[in-house]
Amino acid sequence: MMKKTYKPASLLALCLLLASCATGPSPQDVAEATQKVLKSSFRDQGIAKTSWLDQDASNRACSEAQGAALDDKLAKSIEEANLKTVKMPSDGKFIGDWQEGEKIAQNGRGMTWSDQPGSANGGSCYNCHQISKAELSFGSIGPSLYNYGKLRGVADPAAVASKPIVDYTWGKLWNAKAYNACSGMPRFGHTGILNETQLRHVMALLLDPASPVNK
Amino acid sequence: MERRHFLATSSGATALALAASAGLAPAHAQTAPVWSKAAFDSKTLAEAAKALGATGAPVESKDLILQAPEIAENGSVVRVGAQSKIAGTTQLALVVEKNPNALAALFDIPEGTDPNVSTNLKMGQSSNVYALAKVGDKFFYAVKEVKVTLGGCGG
Amino acid sequence: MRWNLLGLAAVCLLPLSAAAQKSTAEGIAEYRAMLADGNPAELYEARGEAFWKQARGPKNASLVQCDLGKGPGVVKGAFVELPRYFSDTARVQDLESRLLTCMETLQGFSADAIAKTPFGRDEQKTLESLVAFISGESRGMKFNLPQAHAQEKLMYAVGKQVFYQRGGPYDFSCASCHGEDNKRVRLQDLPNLTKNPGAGDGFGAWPAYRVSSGDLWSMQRRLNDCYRQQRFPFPGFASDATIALGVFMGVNGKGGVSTAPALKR
Amino acid sequence: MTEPMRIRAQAQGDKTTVRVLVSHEMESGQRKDAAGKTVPAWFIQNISATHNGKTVMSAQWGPAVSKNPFMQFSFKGGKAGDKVAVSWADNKGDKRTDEAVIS
Repeated sequence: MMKKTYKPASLLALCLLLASCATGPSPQDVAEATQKVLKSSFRDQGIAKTSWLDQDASNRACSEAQGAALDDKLAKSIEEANLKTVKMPSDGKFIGDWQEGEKIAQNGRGMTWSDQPGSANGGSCYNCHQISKAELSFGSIGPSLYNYGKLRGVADPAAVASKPIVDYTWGKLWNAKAYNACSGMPRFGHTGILNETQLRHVMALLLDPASPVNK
Repeated sequence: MERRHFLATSSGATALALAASAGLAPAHAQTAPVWSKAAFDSKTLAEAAKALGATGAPVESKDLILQAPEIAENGSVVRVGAQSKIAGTTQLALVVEKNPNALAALFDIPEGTDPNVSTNLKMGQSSNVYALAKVGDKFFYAVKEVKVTLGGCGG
Repeated sequence: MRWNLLGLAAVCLLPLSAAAQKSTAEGIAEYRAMLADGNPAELYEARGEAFWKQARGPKNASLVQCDLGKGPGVVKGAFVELPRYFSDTARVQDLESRLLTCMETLQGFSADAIAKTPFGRDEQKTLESLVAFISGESRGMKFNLPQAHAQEKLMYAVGKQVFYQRGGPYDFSCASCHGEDNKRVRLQDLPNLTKNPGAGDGFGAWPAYRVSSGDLWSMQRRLNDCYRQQRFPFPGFASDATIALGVFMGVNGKGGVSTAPALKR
Repeated sequence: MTEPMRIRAQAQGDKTTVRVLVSHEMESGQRKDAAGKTVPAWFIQNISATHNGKTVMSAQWGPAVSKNPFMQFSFKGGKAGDKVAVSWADNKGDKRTDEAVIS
């Protein structure tokens, strides 16, 4: 009889012990160790600098969330801060040459440690998006952009009726985090990946009715 | 002993290639190694066939099977095979139309060996790929388009 | 702000041309299936086995006494339990960093010098053949990384943080590409490395022969190039960040079958 | 320096299937190096195989055959325990022969 009661008690103790082992390192230990590991692991190479590990509020919050949604208030404040960074085109001109835009969309180069400083960057658009129908090799990290302008009823990008969507698209390209705090899309204007001229060409690819995207 | 088969010095190769282009030297390594420069310099299927001794244009045949993917994830390595069901096939060739040199590989099929070979080819861009078979003095072909795609992050 | 919402709604409504994508995906599957037989990684495996047994380095010794975690000289099954904690170095080590240790202690090479050597050159080249051989000896076995030691647990937790760490001019983290199911960059499927089957499939395929570069890449080289394209600074060879990522992926991939050295684009 | 080939020869019925992997750069002659200079072509031109002294395959390759080349073919008459020898020679004069036992 004694034995019977003794056994479950020892099992319970063992479970408690295991549970405490299974909890592992505290969040603080992990945070400290991570910072140490990042510092010791990365170095400058070419144009890629260790300062690139420094995070702004958006990247910090979205890293910490580990893929989960941010709470609404935090998301909104991040979006508002990013929206303030959007610079509309200096000459009020939004639309360039869609053929140049296609080249930029195809080009996945730029800003790696093997790229030369000052070389023009690509937009890497096809890495994540379907865009024109002709290109079969497109990614699916972002939504399809085929018929982007057409689906939004853009018959003439210069028309007043098109202004909201033209403005939004420019803003989205300039700083995607203005509309979605943890968007996976780079902030092409904000971090200087594409310049104004290049952005106009990408705008044309998406919005020009003559672009194959809208055929 | 096999080593003596390979005397492919550039002058020797050129002389043999000239012979091959004149249709005089059937490439058969049992007697001497041949590298048919003229054939490998050809830019089209017709030129390649001519360099291998064809007197007329090769004819498309359903009995010749070209194994190639419709789409290639990378042009550096594309598995291409040729299988001939035509009796008396003595040579199989693989031709990539848009490569700088159209002829990629040429296989002699000795008696007792299946006219069924495959290898990996480089493709610079999307292109028609041909299998070419020599049967007696006739040449047959099969064709398939292989699309070469851009892969990865492109950086 | 109303138009913002409209724009977002429109983005969400974009159709996917399922038919065209399917045939492309099938085409790529066919391409890969055709290449499955005749993986040039075999050439590296054979070379690696020769290197393992050959007396080399300043001490003119082989690596056959190297302890990859299952005791000195045990190669079979070692790969599917790495990275793990090693008491002699008091570190969690992946296959590459462990080989550096053995090449230094047994053969007298400088681990530091090898770590600084560019990929594909000199002793880095030796190392890539070695990882092909060693991983090949565990082909078909299931991943089962130990997580008993406190350091192993810590490295898993650090690896998770590093995986989600956004940075660089593109704001990318590992999770940007490998945090969700069924995503592709261009036509390449991106395994979700946070859970199985993606973690086992993805982690378990490297080292691999890369068709695009015509060379065998270790996991270290794979991670290095991921970080390059992620627009991050340069991760040191066998640095703790890369090892922590290995622990994160490998533990997530528990039970997945190792196919390394596989064949990749 | 040349490296050993990987040769697999398997007999099934009256047919022996041979798969060969060769360690070779197969430099196309089209590629430019970092300094913009064309890397000269360097590729296997001839590859052949014998079984019991009889040639069972003889091929000519151009620079469009992939790096670390693969070749598959099959012939009649081989049996387990027989030897298959494969030889190649490249445009620089390097050459190599390796043997495999049919399984």
